[in-house]
Amino acid sequence: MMAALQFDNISKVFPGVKALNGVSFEARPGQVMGLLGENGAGKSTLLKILGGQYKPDGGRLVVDGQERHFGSAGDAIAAGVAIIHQELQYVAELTVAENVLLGRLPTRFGLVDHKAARQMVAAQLANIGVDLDPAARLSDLSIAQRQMVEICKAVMQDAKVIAFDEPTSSLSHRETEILFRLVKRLRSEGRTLIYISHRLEELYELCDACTIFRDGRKIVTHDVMADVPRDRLISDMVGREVKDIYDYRSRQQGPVRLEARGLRSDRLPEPLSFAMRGGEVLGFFGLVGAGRSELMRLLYGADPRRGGEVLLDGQPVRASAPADAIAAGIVLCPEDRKEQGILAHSSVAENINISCRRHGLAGGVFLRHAQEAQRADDFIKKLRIKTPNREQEIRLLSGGNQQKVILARWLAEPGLKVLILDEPTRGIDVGAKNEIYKIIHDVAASGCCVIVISSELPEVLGISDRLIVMRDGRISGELDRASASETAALALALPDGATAAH
Amino acid sequence: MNTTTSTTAASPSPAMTHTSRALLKEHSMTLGYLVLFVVLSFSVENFFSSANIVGLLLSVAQIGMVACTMMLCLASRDFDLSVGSTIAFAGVLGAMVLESTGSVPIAIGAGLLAGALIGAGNGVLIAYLRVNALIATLATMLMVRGLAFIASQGQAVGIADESFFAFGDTVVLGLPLPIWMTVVCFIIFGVLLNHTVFGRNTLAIGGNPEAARLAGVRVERLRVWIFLLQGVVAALAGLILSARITSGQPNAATGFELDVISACVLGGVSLAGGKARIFGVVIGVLIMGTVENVMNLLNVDAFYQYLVRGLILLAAVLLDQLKTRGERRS
Amino acid sequence: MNTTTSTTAASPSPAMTHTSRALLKEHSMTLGYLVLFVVLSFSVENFFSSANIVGLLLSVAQIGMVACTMMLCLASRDFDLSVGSTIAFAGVLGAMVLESTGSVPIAIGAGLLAGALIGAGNGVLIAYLRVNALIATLATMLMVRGLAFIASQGQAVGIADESFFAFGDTVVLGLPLPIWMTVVCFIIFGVLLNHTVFGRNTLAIGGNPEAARLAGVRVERLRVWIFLLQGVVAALAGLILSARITSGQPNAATGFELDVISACVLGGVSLAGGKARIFGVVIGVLIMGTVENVMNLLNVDAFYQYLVRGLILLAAVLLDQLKTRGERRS
Amino acid sequence: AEPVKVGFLVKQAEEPWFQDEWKFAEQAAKDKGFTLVKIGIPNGEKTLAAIDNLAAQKAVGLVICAPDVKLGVAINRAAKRHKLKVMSVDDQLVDGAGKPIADIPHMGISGYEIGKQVGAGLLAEIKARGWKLEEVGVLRVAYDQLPTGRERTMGAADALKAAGMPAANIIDAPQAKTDTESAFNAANIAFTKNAKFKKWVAFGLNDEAALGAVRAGEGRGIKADAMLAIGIGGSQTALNEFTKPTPTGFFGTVLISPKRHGYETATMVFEWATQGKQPPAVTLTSGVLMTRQNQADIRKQMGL
Ligand SMILES: Nc1ncnc2c1ncn2[C@@H]1O[C@H](COP(=O)(O)OP(=O)(O)OP(=O)(O)O)[C@@H](O)[C@H]1O
Ligand SMILES: Nc1ncnc2c1ncn2[C@@H]1O[C@H](COP(=O)(O)OP(=O)(O)OP(=O)(O)O)[C@@H](O)[C@H]1O
Ligand SMILES: O[C@@H]1[C@@H](O)[C@@H](O)CO[C@H]1O
Ligand SMILES: [Mg+2]
Ligand SMILES: [Mg+2]
Repeated sequence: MMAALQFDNISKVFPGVKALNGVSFEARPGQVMGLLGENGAGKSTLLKILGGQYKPDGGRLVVDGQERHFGSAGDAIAAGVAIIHQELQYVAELTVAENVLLGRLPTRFGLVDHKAARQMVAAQLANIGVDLDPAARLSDLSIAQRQMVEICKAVMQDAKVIAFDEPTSSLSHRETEILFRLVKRLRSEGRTLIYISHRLEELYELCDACTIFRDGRKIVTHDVMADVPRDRLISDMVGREVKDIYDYRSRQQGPVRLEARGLRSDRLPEPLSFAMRGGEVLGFFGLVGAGRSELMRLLYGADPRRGGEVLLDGQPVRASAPADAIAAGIVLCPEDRKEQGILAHSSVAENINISCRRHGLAGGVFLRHAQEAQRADDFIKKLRIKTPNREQEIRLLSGGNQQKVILARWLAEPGLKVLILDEPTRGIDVGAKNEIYKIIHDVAASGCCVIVISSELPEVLGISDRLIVMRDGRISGELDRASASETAALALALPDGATAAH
Repeated sequence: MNTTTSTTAASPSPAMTHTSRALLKEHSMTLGYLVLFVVLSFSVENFFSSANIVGLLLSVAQIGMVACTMMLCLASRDFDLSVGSTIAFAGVLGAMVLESTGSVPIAIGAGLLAGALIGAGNGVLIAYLRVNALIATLATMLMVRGLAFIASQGQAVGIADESFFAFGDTVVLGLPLPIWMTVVCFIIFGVLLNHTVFGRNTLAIGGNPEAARLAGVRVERLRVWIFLLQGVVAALAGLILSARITSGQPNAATGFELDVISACVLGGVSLAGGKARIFGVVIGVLIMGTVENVMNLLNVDAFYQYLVRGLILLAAVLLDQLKTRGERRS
Repeated sequence: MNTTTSTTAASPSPAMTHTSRALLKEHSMTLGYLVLFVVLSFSVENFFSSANIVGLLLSVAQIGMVACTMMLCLASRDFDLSVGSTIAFAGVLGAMVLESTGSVPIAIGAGLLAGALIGAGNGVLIAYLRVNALIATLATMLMVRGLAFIASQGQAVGIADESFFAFGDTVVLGLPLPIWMTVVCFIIFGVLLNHTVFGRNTLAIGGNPEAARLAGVRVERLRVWIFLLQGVVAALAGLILSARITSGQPNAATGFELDVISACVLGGVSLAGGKARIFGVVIGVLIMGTVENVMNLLNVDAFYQYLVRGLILLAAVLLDQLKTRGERRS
Repeated sequence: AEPVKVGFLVKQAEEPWFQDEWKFAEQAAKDKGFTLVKIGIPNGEKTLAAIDNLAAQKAVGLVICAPDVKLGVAINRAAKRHKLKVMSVDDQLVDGAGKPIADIPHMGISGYEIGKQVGAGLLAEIKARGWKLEEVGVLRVAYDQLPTGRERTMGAADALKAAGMPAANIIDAPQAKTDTESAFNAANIAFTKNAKFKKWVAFGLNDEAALGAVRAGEGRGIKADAMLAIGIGGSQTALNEFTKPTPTGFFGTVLISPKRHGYETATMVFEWATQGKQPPAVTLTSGVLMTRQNQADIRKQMGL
């Protein structure tokens, strides 16, 4: 069959970065082409070129047999290309219907036909299997719901070529299933699909073929995804062997170090308590909205507490603001990188140093620039952060590399006692995940408490000593490493009556 | 399949709840103003008389008009400081053209055209040349004011044509023409904001320019149009003003821009873009006018008027603030 | 392992290149101004004379001081319209206290304290009560101006104490004291911005307040401090002004806020927060002063001065804009 | 019965002059038994709003000093519409063609005339000091954006020219605002440009403008013996200079009587409306030059 989409020798250079270097491959109608590669390999850049957001510095882009030179996103849409971007692009104050139909709202006598718009969108949402009110504002929805709106927006364009850039990174189990069904249906309709993800299971389930990138270059295209062994994928991607990605080793555990007693908030239905030992890695699993982030934010002083107390080494921690928690040695790496994590226009070094610098001030007042630079460079090396230098604005980094910078911010804290990681590997490549798991192990081995919230079940199972499962704002159960399994965890996470079919 | 239902499980009938809450939100402001109005009617002598109400409305007619387009401008995350100067320039130009041609339509046409050009100029500077909106419109504010002075040689340009005055004081159905024009502006721009692609895209580019661009909205072109409209409406206000004060004055409407922006912000328009309600703007404009009116009725000392105006501004936004908080809790 | 080395392969010595590029960026502005300065020195008679340069510097001394704190305020994504009023109020209050106590230190103390209170008030309104900064400071601008009028009954408050005048016109090393104070302000706030946690955190809350909070910045408290500093510095400027003109005048420094904000924006401070350079602000302030100075030296007609000021503003930002674009391309 | 209300609208309520005018009008109201309504009208729009407001309060008439004299027609129309008696104070209202409006009585003094008085005062003191006209620089601190500002300073300049001052000696120093600091900066530059003059006279539209020139001169060694400035208004700004231990370059100020303007106009409008007593078409008061020496006497005479 003829290629519906062809990249021919595409190159793209940013100051100090060769993001794409002569990339060529093609995809056919009715095919799902997976794109894999380390963070910063150039995957998103390629999609942005496909979507008309960037112009390539060299090479040809052929869509549907025609060479295309998109001047704007509008041109790409008109040519039948739809992109679901890695960074969600919605207008918070507009409704679901308006967001989905942005740029092509239906009109009647020159006026927007709100009713028709709502009906069209309602129909499409129902068709996909998402239950959302088309009249709701995006600002009132959860991130996962916003992501579903983005997906609906792309599907609504009725495009021939649809590209997904890490669509599942902010989706939970449920929405992920919906998405998978959708992708399969679009494939059966003969559309050409591109699918980027760092989750290999997903790629195996969905993709027919895959293309692997490293450092802006195409390494290889495998025409039949199912034939490629997992280890091969990983080594193509990261350029080395990664055997056991979780790399779990048991640790010496100390006495109880952190204790949360009866924490209450306006949103949680009941007070929550848990305790953990020094040296322990405690996983928190649950569906989106289960209350994991909410609980950790309470502990961290990020949201107002309505009761309860937190004990660290037996001493109460009165955290009325994150600054208090940090001073006590408790840090939290937030789940929403863009809104809660990065200082977009600040440099990589600044983003790393913002919190920990208070320890190394000259005369208690002045910054030690050399020391901060050193620290930034150390982490850039240690976490393999792909950036031309430490002074690069963080917003210019790839999504996964931004995540690593934020992680570095917390790992740089000297007086660390409790490390809370909320979805720490969201958008991170396999190689780097492996690095992060090693770091988690090391931090715990030094006697700290490490809490990891993750919606990726294999991940929490793989790295935790113990697992707490939450459901609807309650702790629904606890599993130790020996008894923890996917089925057991899902049974606790899903609402009563639902089966944990996977 | 029950997997699909859980996403909105929290609210049983989301559509209903949402619209009714939204209505309440809009109405709470209006309600607040109505309460204030009733209280003033009973407590302040002469407040509730047709003469006074007409006077009050007339006093905010110009602000009201320009607030409509300023709302769009702020909603798209921009800023326009040049409206006061445009008012002055259009007034002066209109008066001069009237003097030399003797034709009211030509005078009005000239004024509006000048406004359109100024606005479009702002738009091009901001949208295409990417000059910061504050600086760009500050620059045009200065330049246009300079042009008004230069054109008129610093003197008010007298208007002798009685038929032009009609523009400012014809009474239709008990209300002078400028008030009707303002009402028409509110209706037009209300519809524009809420019921046209133009309005929705304006909110979109204010809320998330990148998202709008990726969805194929022609952001630059839209920006230019918004500023162009703003220029035309400011010019219209300037022409009406010159008709009312029977001369084109080069130093008219200084400081006007801050009044208009305040009225909008009071009315809930966000300076961060993406949020605008025409109803709110109406109320914002009315609050500004009512405070001024009542202070003069009560013979408040000029120096204390500063204090009172400041306090009222604060009170209004603090109340709004508390309301929004309460809402979030509930 | 070549995976790690490849990340920085593009530039052989990234740190060096970067700092030199950053230096160039800072210097390009300074360089531009220097070129302008040299050209003016040769082409405009009397421009390059010590008397004129001192006069020029004196004319921007107040703006310069307040621009330092306004820079912080804008960097933290806030806005302060009340500085002009604070200048007037502190001047009036200082003069009154001096009159009644006869003590210069007490008078200065009273003025600064008033400034601190006004600033802290703004800060609390904005940070804790979450009132929109534009409206909050517009309200204090009105109220404080009102207080200045009320306190002085609208009259200039005379100062008879010669030792207070010294504050305004003592000459040290060839330059009057106000200029030195401005220089000191630039140094202090330059260090504060670039070499302290305070400055870094200010930029952080301007860039992303929520992220900064979660990273341990006490956002509210910091905001209050920024406004407090702004109030103190504005009060200082007001006291110096009153010493220079030997009276506290309640209608001093109207419109001052826009001048200061413009100087900052000209100097590359972003209204969207998170970006500030003290060097840029110095240049922004100097550009404003130089333009005014040269226009008067060249006898530019008052009406054309508006035009020229507007054009220069535009030219300055457009040049800066082009430079940034060129850089991005390279 | 309800008290009779008379409006008193002034263009710059913050200016001390108008505060005084209001004070005396208030006194008239107490004496004659009516209520005074004071409103500041910084621009044309506010002027019309204020007249509407007065009508709503059922006032019988108003005294007005308009922000621009060309507002005459508009003010007259608005007053007629509401059947309000209107009288102008300080600045005489004119129609679109610049002719005084006949049916609005006026009390005041023209800006140009005040300016000429400033000029006359300067000439007398120049003579007294024995300065030669050719060697004196004349600083016109200019704010031509404001019509009255231009009239006043032009009046002064014309008076000097008429007495033989070379036109080339008259230096304009345009100020950006009407406050002291702006005048200071403007004067500073003018001094730089014209270093050839060792002696200076200065004037501007108000006391603050003249004061700015004096302060700038002091900073450059042009002290009291070489500087001669006369302001307009007789405000506290001027009085502060007179009470300084040693005389400064601020020689004097032309004081006009806020007492007569305030008291008499308010009374006239009240009596016009209630007793039908038509005020005289034009009443001109004259300004007086107030200096360090005669200030006490003059202020007593004026009832200040
Ligand atoms: N606008 C830009 N300016 C400068 N560099 C950029 C820009 N956009 C991307 N880059 C750089 O280009 C490289 C490729 O980035 P890209 O976002 O395509 O990576 P990616 O493969 O999508 O990674 P991830 O898996 O982390 O999302 C990165 O090194 C990134 O820092
Ligand atoms: N901004 C918000 N406004 C209102 N309710 C919210 C908001 N954010 C979360 N909630 C609600 O709070 C509860 C807990 O959400 P939380 O984010 O803590 O869940 P979670 O388990 O961390 O899931 P995830 O982070 O994957 O979405 C849920 O019921 C959710 O609907
Ligand atoms: O504006 C002036 C005012 O300042 C006072 O001097 C009286 O006359 C008016 O024309
Ligand atoms: Mg990416
Ligand atoms: Mg979460």
